[in-house]
Amino acid sequence: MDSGNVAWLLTSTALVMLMIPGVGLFYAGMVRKKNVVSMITLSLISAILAGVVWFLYGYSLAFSGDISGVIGDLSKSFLANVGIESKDGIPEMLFMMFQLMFAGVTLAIITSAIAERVRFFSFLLFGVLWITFVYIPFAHWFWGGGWLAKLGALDFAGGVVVHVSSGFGALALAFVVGKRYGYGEHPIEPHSIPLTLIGGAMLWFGWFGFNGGSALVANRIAVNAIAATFIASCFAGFTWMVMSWIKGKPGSLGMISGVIAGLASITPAAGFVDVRGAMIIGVIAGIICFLALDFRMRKGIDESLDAWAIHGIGGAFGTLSVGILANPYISGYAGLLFGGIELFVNQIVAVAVSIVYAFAVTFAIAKAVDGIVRIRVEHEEEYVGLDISQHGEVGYA
Amino acid sequence: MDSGNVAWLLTSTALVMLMIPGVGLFYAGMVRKKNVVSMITLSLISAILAGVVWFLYGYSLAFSGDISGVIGDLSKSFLANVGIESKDGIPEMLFMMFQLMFAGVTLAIITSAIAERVRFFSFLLFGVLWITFVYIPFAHWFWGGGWLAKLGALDFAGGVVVHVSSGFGALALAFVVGKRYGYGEHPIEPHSIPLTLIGGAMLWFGWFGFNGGSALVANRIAVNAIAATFIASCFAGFTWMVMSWIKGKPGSLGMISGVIAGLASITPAAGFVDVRGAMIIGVIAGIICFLALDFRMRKGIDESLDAWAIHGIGGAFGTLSVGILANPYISGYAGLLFGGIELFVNQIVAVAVSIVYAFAVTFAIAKAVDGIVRIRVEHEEEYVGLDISQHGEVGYA
Amino acid sequence: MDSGNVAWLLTSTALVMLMIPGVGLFYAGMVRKKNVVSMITLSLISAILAGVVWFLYGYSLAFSGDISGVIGDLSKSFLANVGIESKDGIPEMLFMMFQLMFAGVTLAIITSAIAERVRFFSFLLFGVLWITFVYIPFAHWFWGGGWLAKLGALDFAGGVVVHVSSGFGALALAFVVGKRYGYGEHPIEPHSIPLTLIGGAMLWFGWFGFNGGSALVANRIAVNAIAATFIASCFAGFTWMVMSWIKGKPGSLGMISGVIAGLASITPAAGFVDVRGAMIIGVIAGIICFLALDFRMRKGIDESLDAWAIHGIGGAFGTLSVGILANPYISGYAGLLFGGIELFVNQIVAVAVSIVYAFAVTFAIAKAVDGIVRIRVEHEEEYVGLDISQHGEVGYA
Amino acid sequence: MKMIVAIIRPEKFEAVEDALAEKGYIGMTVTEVKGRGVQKGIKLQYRGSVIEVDLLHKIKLEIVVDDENVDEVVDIISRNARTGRHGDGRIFIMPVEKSIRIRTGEVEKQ
Amino acid sequence: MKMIVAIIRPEKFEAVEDALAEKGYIGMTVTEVKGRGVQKGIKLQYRGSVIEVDLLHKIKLEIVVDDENVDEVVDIISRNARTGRHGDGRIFIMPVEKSIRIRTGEVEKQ
Amino acid sequence: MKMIVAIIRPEKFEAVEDALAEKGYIGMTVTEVKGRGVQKGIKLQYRGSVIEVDLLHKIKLEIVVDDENVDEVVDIISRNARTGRHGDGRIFIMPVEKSIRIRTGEVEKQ
Ligand SMILES: Nc1ncnc2c1ncn2[C@@H]1O[C@H](COP(=O)(O)OP(=O)(O)O)[C@@H](O)[C@H]1O
Ligand SMILES: Nc1ncnc2c1ncn2[C@@H]1O[C@H](COP(=O)(O)OP(=O)(O)O)[C@@H](O)[C@H]1O
Ligand SMILES: Nc1ncnc2c1ncn2[C@@H]1O[C@H](COP(=O)(O)OP(=O)(O)O)[C@@H](O)[C@H]1O
Repeated sequence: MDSGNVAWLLTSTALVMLMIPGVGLFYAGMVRKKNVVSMITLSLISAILAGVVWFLYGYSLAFSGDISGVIGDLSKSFLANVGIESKDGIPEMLFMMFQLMFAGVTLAIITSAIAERVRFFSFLLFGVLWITFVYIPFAHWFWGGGWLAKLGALDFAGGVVVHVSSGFGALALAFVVGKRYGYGEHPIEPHSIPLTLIGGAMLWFGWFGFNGGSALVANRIAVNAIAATFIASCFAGFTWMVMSWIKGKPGSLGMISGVIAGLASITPAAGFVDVRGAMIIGVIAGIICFLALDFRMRKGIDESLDAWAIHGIGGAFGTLSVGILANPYISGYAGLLFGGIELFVNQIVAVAVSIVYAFAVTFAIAKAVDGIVRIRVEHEEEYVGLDISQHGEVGYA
Repeated sequence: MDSGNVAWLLTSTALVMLMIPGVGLFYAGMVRKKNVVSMITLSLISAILAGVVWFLYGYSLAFSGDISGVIGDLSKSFLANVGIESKDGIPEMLFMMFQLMFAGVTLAIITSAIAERVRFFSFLLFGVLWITFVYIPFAHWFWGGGWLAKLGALDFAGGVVVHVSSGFGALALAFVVGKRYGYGEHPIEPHSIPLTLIGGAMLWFGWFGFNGGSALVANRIAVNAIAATFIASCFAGFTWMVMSWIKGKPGSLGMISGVIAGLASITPAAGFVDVRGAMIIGVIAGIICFLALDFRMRKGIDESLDAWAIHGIGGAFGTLSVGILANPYISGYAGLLFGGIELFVNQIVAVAVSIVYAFAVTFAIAKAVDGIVRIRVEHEEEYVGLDISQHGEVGYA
Repeated sequence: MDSGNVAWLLTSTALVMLMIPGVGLFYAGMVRKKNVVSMITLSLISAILAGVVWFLYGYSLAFSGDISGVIGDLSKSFLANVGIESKDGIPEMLFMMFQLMFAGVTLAIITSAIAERVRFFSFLLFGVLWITFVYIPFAHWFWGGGWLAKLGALDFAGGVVVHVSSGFGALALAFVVGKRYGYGEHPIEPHSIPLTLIGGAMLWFGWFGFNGGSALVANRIAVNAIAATFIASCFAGFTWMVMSWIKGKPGSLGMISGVIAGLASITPAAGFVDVRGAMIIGVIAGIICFLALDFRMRKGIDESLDAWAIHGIGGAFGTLSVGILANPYISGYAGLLFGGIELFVNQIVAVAVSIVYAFAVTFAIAKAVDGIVRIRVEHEEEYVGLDISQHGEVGYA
Repeated sequence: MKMIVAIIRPEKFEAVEDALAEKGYIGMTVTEVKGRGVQKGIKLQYRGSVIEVDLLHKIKLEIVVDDENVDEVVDIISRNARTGRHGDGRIFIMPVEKSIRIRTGEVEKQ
Repeated sequence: MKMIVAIIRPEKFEAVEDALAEKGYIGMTVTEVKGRGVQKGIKLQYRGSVIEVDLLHKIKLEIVVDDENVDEVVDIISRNARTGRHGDGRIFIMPVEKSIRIRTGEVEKQ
Repeated sequence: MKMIVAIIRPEKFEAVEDALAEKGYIGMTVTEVKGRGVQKGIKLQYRGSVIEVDLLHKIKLEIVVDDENVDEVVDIISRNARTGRHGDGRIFIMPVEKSIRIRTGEVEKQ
């Protein structure tokens, strides 16, 4: 057991953990004052549900064994047989923890779609089902030795597993839940940009662990990953700023959205592309995620906090870009530019299937939950805000 | 000197440091707007006082030599002879820094009891005395080779040293200081739940260093500790949520309180119990700390921000649970369930003595300070708020 | 490649990254509500600009080759030939990333001088020029093998490169930009002290990576650095508190300013002085930075958020103190107290030249930018606030 | 002159504001308030203790106009602020004896 | 009709509110204000500069009632808001000429 | 008695407050408000959508004084709040029929 690798993965686990409330704070600043507590609480409960599910059966289903490439088994339920030792590499218990945080972040991201209108109880149910039927399969397919891994599709740190799944899941969820009351009629404005930027700072910071830790060891890949990650985020933030400036003013929410678009887009690629590839990914991410957001707004779709436009589109684009820009010098995989056609095809298949699966299964789960316990609060509850109606609290006295 | 171990302990030290203002922000959101600055400042000065005292004589008294098992000596005052080298293990200077942060966090936790009514000057005096006569002895007894260590009592990362000491200390302090003016007559509500949740996120994050770093090296124990820590916190948060839901609504403050109850409870145990033990500790922590808080409120005791109910009760329970759940596979110690009766007895002795000592000595110190310089502000100063009266500032313009 | 060293520098890079928005939040709390978004955005764009410039040519100019001791060359533009491997030591790509964060923090610090009145577009231009003509030369001179390195001047983690450059740069900038409308006539008060203290906490936390990481490896120097850093900050915070108490009340902004003065002052010294030296530096930093701030206010200079008084004076003092207090036991360098006269002279030369260069070149850049695109907003734009006028956003709805 | 004091739903503010501006009523002073009326009855809880909360966020407009314009302004506000559900708010008409424009010192009397 | 404008201590708000509700006075509009009165005289300081601050947090209630109820409401507020120390606040009675319920358009005149 | 309602620039508040205090006018109630007047016309944007914003931060003072003091107070406010540019604000004089001091119960009538 190499102490340096363990140190880095312990640190990375903590960093990714911080992203879970980070998502909550990021989102919370963008909702109205009356839903600020709700929004942060949805991220807290995402962490908690991920922890509970992962412990009970989630880790096992994702990473223990393999049934026809589709799913794992239950032999590591209750974390039985998950060791704290390791000869080389890192102990499985540590790997389990690192993965657990990813499940939590992903569930937190999807809460974008139900902001300011979800019944808290229904979210508990939805969350458990969604981790079980969407997140865990993806994790198994790519990282647990499932069919996509066998096919040869690559996802370094969760372009599909985290971002496509939550982004396209959010889109489906938004359709099931419907628009917020008054959406499109009167302005629904962010109540605290500083809060959003605090959350954004946590996300940017935590992403060092998210992508850097995905190397699982403190080696050249981890180094490449954090360099690629930060450079992509800077170029994406810059590009988004320019895009929004052309149409109006360079707002802070745009800038941080661009940064996060860059982070989401580089996520699947950070261990495969070089820093110049990262720059290209950043610039393009800044453009297409901006356009996706613009498209969503023009269509009047209330996927409220843009998990789809930023994480979904960014993650999908980034995963495809691996098929183009992967530099064999980094990890041995070659994208189109380096003569690797097969990888490109695999990435297209992976993205296409993932989008369909994430959208369809999330839609089905949301419909089911809605049928059983109503996914949305009553009109009056929405009006007074979820903080009071769901949590019995007011954000600011 | 193993660079991986050093890297992890450097990181852990930084993480624990962040918990000090984290406590301040966590508390600050729960007081009224007019005391927000005061509450955060009490945590800043806790860090500063810990740093000053530790440098001058604190580290030495706690960790250098041993006088009859009761206290250390002064030979490392001014950090004389504290080395920055080490053959195996980590340099003493790094150990000193890690321990210093614990002293700071502990002092910050106890400020719960004096929220919104303490004279800042008196707190300086109290703080120095409290570190000297409560914190340092505990640190010496458990970790500096004092009588409890010799007895064989275990406290992995501060269940007693940090949480029982500050929690029961806070209770004593609350009795000396008395209730806030108007407590029980008119509602005293948290002024900013987002602020509390920002602080809570910092605490949850920092606890990875708190418990993970207490292994002192990046090894299997550190890995077990962070897994146990996070799992306990999730189950405790979930349980608290259920408890509060039964009585009303699942509030965010409840959920984060549950998480912290779980963290405090697993603290003494994270290096001794396995993850299933951690789950049990989490569930029980969520129940008993909830009940303790409820009890405090029904009794009308103004231990304002519940250091006692959460840290005191959680830490005591967790320390006892080591005597029951310690799994010899982890660190070689066996609790009752694994046939180890002696450990159980030691833990009971340790907890009982510690509760009495923390309560009694804190009470005495608080009385002494009150006698000399009044521990509490004048009525009018309390009315306008400590921010203006003690610090000459207003939190929000 | 030693995984422990890589782990620590990866972590440190993330920690320093967090300081960039940390500066923004710290500053943002001290401006009026109408400029809160602007202030944070200036820090975000500082990170982004640093990333873009560093990638394109900045790293290369600072750290690749050497032209007459003055500047590097362009052979590593686009990070060409920056490797992710390393036999011993850490990969160059990681060193590049760590250094990149320093450039970002430094640019963020200088925004103190233009708070609440800068045209955002002009700042983009200023920022690029300033990194190019001030930051990069300093980085090259001290750390890239330039003339000051050859001379033998020491700057452990940026006393000159970061703090003198931004602090004295801020002073020059403040003269060019002029006072805020109404400065000195009506009170301009901090709008959210909690926000400032959140930012301050991030800075204090991040500084562990800033100074600790500057050892570049997880060794005895890193350990000494974090101990020296924290101890200096505690004594400086304590001293500033006492100073301000003598004149009035012990405010939280004073306390955190003192802490940061201590951090800035110990920065150049943390790898050269021992912990007792750090204590002395802390105490003196608390006194002289307090007096510098007082002097600036009495002179009516609107260097609005005191980068000069805290970073400039602190960094200069700290750099000089290396020449006095450097203990050869730590890194082999001897200050005056240990018989080393030459180092003392070198430090004086380095500080004197740096102050002049930073002030003069920043002044020239600011004047140039002002001539081309006006550096300051129109009066009406300043009146409604930069959030609306520059970013089209309101901080709090 | 009269001061028209209108308590309306926050989400109707934009509509009211635009409708007023269209008819040339620009000047107004806006305050964030909380209102209690028929629309009430929610419970709050803080770590266990229960607090009855029945105040909802409203916007208060204060518009001073000449007597002859009162009816038009009241009409514009009423129409644009109405949802037909409890909580739509109230308008109060109060007498103003004198009005001074600070910039010019100009005085308008009843 | 009259508008009763009461400036009270924030910590007395609950008591006043409950007492009013008990007697059937539900409708009211609440604003967070700062007040200056006899109760004053605290100094603030920001990184060295000193600022005199003498404004304290108060709650303003605006309650419109029929003329015959004014005395009762004033009495309820006075009794429940009183501590006997400086800073208890003031109540002002102002004339209201007309009141409109937006939901129904219903008008009540003086 | 009259209530003097003055809407002024926030940055002029200190000056007005001090000038009033100097002449013995201590009691007042202060509210943070937003004002719209001639001074307007800024666009806001949130992630792409554009919102017209024309409300600026103002301070509202409410000062109740005896009739004979109205002119002096108005004069003090006007002089100290004026910059001469749009946005200086307005002062409205409104009748107050009765005033009660909660602490003592003391009543002052018109
Ligand atoms: N008597 C009153 N005095 C002052 N404000 C009132 C009064 N009654 C109602 N209001 C204000 O009007 C708002 C709407 O009142 P409510 O009774 O809910 O409306 P509706 O008449 O549409 O049912 C309240 O929230 C409050 O702000
Ligand atoms: N002349 C006034 N006009 C408007 N509000 C006033 C006036 N005098 C007092 N107030 C309000 O009443 C509050 C209490 O006034 P204060 O003089 O402290 O009370 P008390 O009469 O109980 O001593 C003040 O904070 C202020 O809000
Ligand atoms: N008719 C009105 N009713 C109420 N408040 C008004 C009215 N007109 C102006 N105000 C207030 O006065 C402030 C200044 O108005 P503005 O027209 O900008 O001033 P000026 O007359 O100096 O140009 C506004 O922001 C608003 O708060």
